[in-house]
Amino acid sequence: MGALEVKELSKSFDGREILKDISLHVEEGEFVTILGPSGSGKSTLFQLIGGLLNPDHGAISLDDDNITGKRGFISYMPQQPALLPWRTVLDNVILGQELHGTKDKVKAKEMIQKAGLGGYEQAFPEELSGGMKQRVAFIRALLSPQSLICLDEPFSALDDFTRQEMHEWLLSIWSQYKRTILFVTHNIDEALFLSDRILVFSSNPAQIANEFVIPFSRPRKQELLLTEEFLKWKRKISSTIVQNGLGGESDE
Amino acid sequence: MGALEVKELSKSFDGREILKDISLHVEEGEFVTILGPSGSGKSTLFQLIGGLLNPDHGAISLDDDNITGKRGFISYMPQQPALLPWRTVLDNVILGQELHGTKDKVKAKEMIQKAGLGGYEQAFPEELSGGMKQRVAFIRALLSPQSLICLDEPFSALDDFTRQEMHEWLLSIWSQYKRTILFVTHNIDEALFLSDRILVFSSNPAQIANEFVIPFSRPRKQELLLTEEFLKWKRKISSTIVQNGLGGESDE
Amino acid sequence: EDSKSKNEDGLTEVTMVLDWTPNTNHTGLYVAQEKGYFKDEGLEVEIMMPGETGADQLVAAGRADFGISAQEAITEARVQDVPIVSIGAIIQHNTSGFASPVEKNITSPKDFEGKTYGGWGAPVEEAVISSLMEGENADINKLDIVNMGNTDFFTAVKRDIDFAWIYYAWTGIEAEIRGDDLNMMYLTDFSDQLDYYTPVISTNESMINKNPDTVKAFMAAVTKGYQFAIENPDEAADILVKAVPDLDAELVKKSQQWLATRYQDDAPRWGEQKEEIWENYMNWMFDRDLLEEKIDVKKAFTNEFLPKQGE
Amino acid sequence: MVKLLGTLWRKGWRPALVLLLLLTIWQVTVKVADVPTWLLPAPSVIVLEGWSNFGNFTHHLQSTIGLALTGFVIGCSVGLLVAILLHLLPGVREAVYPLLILSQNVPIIVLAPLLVIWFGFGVLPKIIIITLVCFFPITIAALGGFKNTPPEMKHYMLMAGANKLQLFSKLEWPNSLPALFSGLKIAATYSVMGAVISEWLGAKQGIGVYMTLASSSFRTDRVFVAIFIVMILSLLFFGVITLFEKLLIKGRRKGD
Amino acid sequence: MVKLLGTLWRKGWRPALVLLLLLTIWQVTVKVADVPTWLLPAPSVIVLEGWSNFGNFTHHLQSTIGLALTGFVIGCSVGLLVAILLHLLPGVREAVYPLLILSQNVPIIVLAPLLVIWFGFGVLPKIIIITLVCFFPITIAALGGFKNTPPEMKHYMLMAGANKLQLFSKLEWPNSLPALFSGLKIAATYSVMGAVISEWLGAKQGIGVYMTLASSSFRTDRVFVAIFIVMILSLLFFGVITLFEKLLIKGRRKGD
Ligand SMILES: Nc1ncnc2c1ncn2[C@@H]1O[C@H](COP(=O)(O)OP(=O)(O)OP(=O)(O)O)[C@@H](O)[C@H]1O
Ligand SMILES: Nc1ncnc2c1ncn2[C@@H]1O[C@H](COP(=O)(O)OP(=O)(O)OP(=O)(O)O)[C@@H](O)[C@H]1O
Ligand SMILES: [Mg+2]
Ligand SMILES: [Mg+2]
Repeated sequence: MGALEVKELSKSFDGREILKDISLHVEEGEFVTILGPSGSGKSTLFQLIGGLLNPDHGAISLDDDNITGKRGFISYMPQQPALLPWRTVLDNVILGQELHGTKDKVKAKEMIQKAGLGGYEQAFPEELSGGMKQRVAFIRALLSPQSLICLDEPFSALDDFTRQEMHEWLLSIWSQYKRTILFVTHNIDEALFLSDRILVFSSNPAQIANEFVIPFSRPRKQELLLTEEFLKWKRKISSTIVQNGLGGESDE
Repeated sequence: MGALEVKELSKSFDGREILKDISLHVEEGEFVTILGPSGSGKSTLFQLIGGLLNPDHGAISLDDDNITGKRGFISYMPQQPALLPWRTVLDNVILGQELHGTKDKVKAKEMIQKAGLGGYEQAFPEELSGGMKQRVAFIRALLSPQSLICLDEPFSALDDFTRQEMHEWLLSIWSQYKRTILFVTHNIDEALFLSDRILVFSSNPAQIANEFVIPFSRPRKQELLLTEEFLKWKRKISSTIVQNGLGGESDE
Repeated sequence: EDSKSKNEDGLTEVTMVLDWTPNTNHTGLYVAQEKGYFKDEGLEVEIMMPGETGADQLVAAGRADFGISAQEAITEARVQDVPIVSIGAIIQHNTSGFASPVEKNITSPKDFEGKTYGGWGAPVEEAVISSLMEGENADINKLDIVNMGNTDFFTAVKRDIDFAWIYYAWTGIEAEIRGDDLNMMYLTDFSDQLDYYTPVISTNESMINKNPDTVKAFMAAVTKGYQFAIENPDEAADILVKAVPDLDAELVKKSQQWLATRYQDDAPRWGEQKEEIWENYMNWMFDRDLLEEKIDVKKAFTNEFLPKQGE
Repeated sequence: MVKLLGTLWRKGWRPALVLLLLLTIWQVTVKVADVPTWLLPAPSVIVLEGWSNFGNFTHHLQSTIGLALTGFVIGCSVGLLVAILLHLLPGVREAVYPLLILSQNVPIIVLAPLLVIWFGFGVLPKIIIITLVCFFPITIAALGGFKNTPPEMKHYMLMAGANKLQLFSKLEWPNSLPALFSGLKIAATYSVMGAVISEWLGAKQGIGVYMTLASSSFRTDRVFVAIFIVMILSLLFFGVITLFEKLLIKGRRKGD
Repeated sequence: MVKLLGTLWRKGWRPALVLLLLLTIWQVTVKVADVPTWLLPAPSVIVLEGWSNFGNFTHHLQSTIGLALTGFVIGCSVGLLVAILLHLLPGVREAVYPLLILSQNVPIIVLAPLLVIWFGFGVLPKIIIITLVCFFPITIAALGGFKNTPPEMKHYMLMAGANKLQLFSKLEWPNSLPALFSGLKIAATYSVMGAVISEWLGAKQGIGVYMTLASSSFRTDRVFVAIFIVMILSLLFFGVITLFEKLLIKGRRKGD
C-alpha cells in the first residue's frame, strides 16, 4: 500500500517552467526524501501529487491507480502548521480522520502523549509555541488514513534539539506502522538521518540531479549524526550540490 | 561601540518564570550566539533587550548606558520576516534607517545585490519566496544604524543550501563592518560556524547552562563544516545538551 | 351583492387610512368606533396611520378601503388615472391659511414681499401665494420660498422662516395654547376658488362599484360620528384622546371646540360636496399649469353615499 | 457571570462617565439658556416624562421589540443563506454580488411606501423592510469571512481530501464566525432602527408610531424619550449578540 | 485603460445579464398583468420618462451631486480625524468608541428637525446630515485597519525604535488602507443617499425634492426615475473610489 509512481511531470507558472520531466517512484513502505533549495519547486510537486494542481504533462499514480489531479489520496503535512485556531489540539489532530469518516480519539491521545504534548490535548493552537504547533500538524498527518504521507519540510520550524527528538520518534513510529513516506527538506542532516533514498533537486526548472541510496542500518540513533560515516556521506552529497552549481544562484 | 551587558535579568509571564538571573555580556565587535531549545525564552530575552518588555529584575546596558526598557538602541531581525507588504524590497530594506532619519539607497541596493536579490529591488514582498523574504529582513537589520544587531533565528526559514551561502556572506559583511552581534538559534552547526562564543540556554526557566569559546580562525569557509575538528566541537556541545537534559522535555 | 368578506362576528372588515397622525379632523371616525356606530352598520373598522406612504395610493391600490384625502390631491390623482373618489367633505370650508407670529407683522399678502415662506416644495404653494399677492399687486419674485420639509411650524418660524401654511384647527390652536399670537390669513378670505374641500373622505372606484352597500354603511356611521362631535365637542375630544392616548389632551380639547361648528357649517348636511367647488378649483389649478389636463369632476366626488337628510 | 460584570465595569465606566458629562452639559445649557421644552427638552425632563409615562409605553415597546426580533431573525437567516449560496456558487456570486451592493443604494425610505402599496398594512411589508436592512451586513460579513480563510489552511484541507461541503463546514464556516458576529452586531442595531422606520409606514403601535404622534402633537420631550428608548434597545441587542459571541468563539486571540 | 475596460467587461457582463433578465421579467409582468403605471411603472416607461425629461432634471442632479460630494469630503475628513485621534489616544477611544456606536442608533431623520433649529435651512444642516452618515463607516473602518496591524510588524517597528508617530505613519496607516477603502466605498454610496434624505428636510432643488414632488403628484414613474438615478450615481461614486484604490494600493494580494 502506498507505492507512488510519478512519470515525466512538468509544470509551468505564467510561462516559467518550475518542474521539468520529473520521474520518481516510491515503493511501498519506503522513506524517500527530496532534497532541494528553496524555491526549487518542492511544494509545487506536492501540490501536484495532492491533486491541488494539475500537471502540464505527466501522470501520477498510487498503487497503480491514476490519481493525477485527484485529491484526498495522500496524507499531508504543510510547511506552515495550518492548525485550525478554534479547535483544540485533540480536535485538530483528528481532522484528517474526520474528513474520511473515522475518528479514533484514544489513538490520537496516545500519539499526542508520545509527541511530548501530553496535557495539551485541550489547549488551543494559540497557546502553543511554533514548534509545538508543527508537531501537532505532524501528528495530524500521521493519524490520517491514507497510506502515503507527504511531509513538506515539517521540521523546519523546530529547533534542532526537538527536531532530533522528533526524527527518532518519527522513525520509531514509521517502523511500527510502515507507511510510505515522501519527505521534502533542504537539510542534508535530516535527509541523511531519515531516508532510505535521497533525490537531489536541481532548480530552474527543477529536475532530479542525483539519487543516493542511504545504507545506514535501522533503527538509527542520534549518535549516528556524529559518526565519521555520516560525515562522509554528508561530504558526498554536499559536493554533488556544489558540482551541480546548486545553492547559490537558485533564487535569482 | 555596541558592548552589551545584561545583569541578573529575570522575567515571568503570568507567574511562570521564563528567564531567571540571566547575566551575559557581549563585547564590542563580538559575535555571540545563544543556543537554546524552542520556547526557552530566547525571543523574550530579545524583547527585553529591545525595550519592548520590562524585566522583573535586572538591568541591561549598552556601552555603559542603561537601556533597560528603552527602545531603538538595537537593530533587530525578527523570527518572522515582518516585511511591510506595501513597500518594495528596496523601501523595506531602508526602513530601519528611515526611522532614524538617514537613507542610503545606494548602499541598500549594493547590499540587495550581494544578498543575491539583484533585480528584485522593486519587487513587493508577496512576490518573494519565504527564504527571500527572510533575506530582505536581514538586510534591513544590517542597514539599520544601531551598533548592536540582535538576530532572532534569522535563517530558520531558509533552506540549508542558501543558509550556508548566507552564513558566509554574513561573516564577510561582519568582518567588513565589525558590528556587535547577538544571535539566537537552535542550530548547533550554525552557532558553531558563526560565533566567537556560544551560550547554551537551559529551559524552565531559562538560565545559561554552558559557555563555549569557539577557536576556529576567521575567515571561515563552508568546508569547515565537514572537518573532523568541527564534528568534535559538535559532539562536545551535543553532549552538554544531553547531560543537561535539554532538548526532550523542554516544551512540556 | 357586496363582495366584501365577513368575519366570524358577521361584520364586514374594512380599513380606513388617515392622512397624517390622528387629530381632530378624524374625531368622527373615532367616535363612530367608540360608540359602536360602525358595528351597528355591520362593520369592523380598522383605523391606520399612513406613515410616509400617503393615504391616496393605498386607497387607490385597494390596500385600504377608505382614506382621508383632500380635494387637490384627488384632482391631481385623477389626472394620473388613479381611481380614487371623494365621498364626503369632513370640513365644509377650507380652514387652512398662512400663519405667522405677530412679531413678523404680516397682515396681508402685500407683506409677503421680502419675507421667507416655508413650504413643502409643491408647485401649488407658489401658485396660491402668487394669486394672493397678485390680488394686492405684490411681486412674488420678492418672496423667498424655502422647502422646510417635515419641520414643524413652531420650529420653522424660530429660524429663517417668516410664515407657513397651516391648518388652524391644529397648529393654530397649539399656538393659542402656547400663548403665541399668530397673524392668520385664511385662503377663504381671498378667493372663493380657493375654498376647496380639505380634508375629505375617499374610497376607490372598485369599492364603489363592487361594495356600494359597505360604502353606504360606512358613511352612515361616520356621519353619526361627526354629528356627535358637532353636538358634544368635549366628549368627542375625550373619545379621541382615549383612543390615541399619546396625543396632547389639551390640544385635542381646544381644537375640538374650535372645529365643532365648522364640520358642517353652512351645508345642508355634514359631508355634502358641491360640484362647482370641485369645478372651480380644478379650473384654477388648470389655469395655473398645475394640471396637465382637465378631469371630469363628476367622477372625482359623489354625495351618493351620504345618508339622506333625516335618515 | 461575575467575570462578565467585571469586564462590563472595566470597559463601561469610561463611556458612562463621558455620557454623564455630556448629559450634564446638556442639562445645564438648557437650564441656563432657558431653552423651551418644545424646542429642546432637558435630560431631566425627558427622563421624568419617560418614567411617569412608562405604563402607556409598554405596548409600543413590545410591538417594536417583536417586530425587530422577527425581522432580525428572518433578515439574518436570509442573509446567511444568500452568503452561503453565493460562496458555494462562485458563478452566481460574480453575477449577483454587484447587484446586491447596487441594491443597497435604493433608499429604503423611498421603497417603503411602495412596499406598503404592494403588500398592504400587515406585518409583511414591515418585516420585509427590516429584513432588507438586516440582511446586507450579514451577507457581506459572512462572505468576507468565508473568503478570508487563510490560504495555507484551505490548502491543507484540500490536500487532505476535504470535499466542498467539508471545506465549508469545517474550515470556512468556523473561520467566518468573528466576521459574522460583527455583521450580526450591525444587523442587530439596524433591526431596531428598521423596526422604527417600518412603523412610520403605518402601524397601530410601536415606538415609531409613538414618535410620530409625539412629534405631531408638538411633544418634543416624548420624541426624545423615544430616541432614548431606541438607543437603549439597540444597545441591549448589541450586548446580547456580544454575549453570544463570547460564548461561541474559542481559541482565537482577541484584539488588545 | 484598455486593461481596465477589460476587467470591467470580464467582471461586469454577468451582473449586467442578470440585471437585464430582472428588468425583462419586470417589464413582461407589468405588461401582462396590466399593472397601472401609478402603481408600478414598467422599466420602459421609467427609461422613457427619464430620457425625455432629462433636461428638467439636470439642475436637480447637479445640486444633489454637489451636496453629496461636499458632505462626503467633509464626512470622510472628520471620520478619519476622529479615527486617528481615537487610535492615538487609547484612553479616549475606550471612553468614546462605545458612544460612537451608540450614536448610530439615533435615527438621522429624527435628528433632522433639531439640526434645522440649530443651523437653519441653508446648506449647513444638510452637510451635517451627510457628514453624520458618512463619517461612521470611515471611522470604524479606519480604526479597524489601524488595530489590525500584524503584531510581528508592530513588534519589529517598536524594537527598531519607531516612535508613536512613525509607527502610525509607516505601519498602521498604510496597513489600514484596504480597510479604509472599504469604508470609503460604503461612505460614498451613503453620501448619495444622505444627500437625498437631507433634501427632504427642505431644499429648493435636488433629487430628493424631485422625488417628493413626483410622489405627491402620483408620478410613480418619476419616483422610479429618481431611484434609478440615485443608484447610478452611487455606482459611479463607488467606481471612482475603486479606481483610486486600484491606483493606490500596491503589493498586496487581491482576493481571488
Ligand atoms: N501559484 C503560483 N503561481 C505562480 N508561481 C508560483 C506559484 N506557486 C509557486 N510558484 C513559484 O514556483 C516556484 C517554486 O515554488 P515552491 O513553493 O514549489 O518552492 P519550494 O521548493 O517549496 O520552496 P521553499 O523551500 O521555499 O518552500 C517559486 O519560484 C514560486 O515563486
Ligand atoms: N506575552 C507573553 N505572555 C505570556 N507568555 C509568553 C509571552 N511571550 C512568551 N511567552 C511564553 O514564554 C516562553 C518563551 O517564549 P519565547 O518566544 O521567548 O521562546 P523562544 O525561545 O523564542 O522559542 P522559539 O524558538 O519557538 O521562538 C514560551 O513558553 C511562551 O509561551
Ligand atoms: Mg515549499
Ligand atoms: Mg523565538
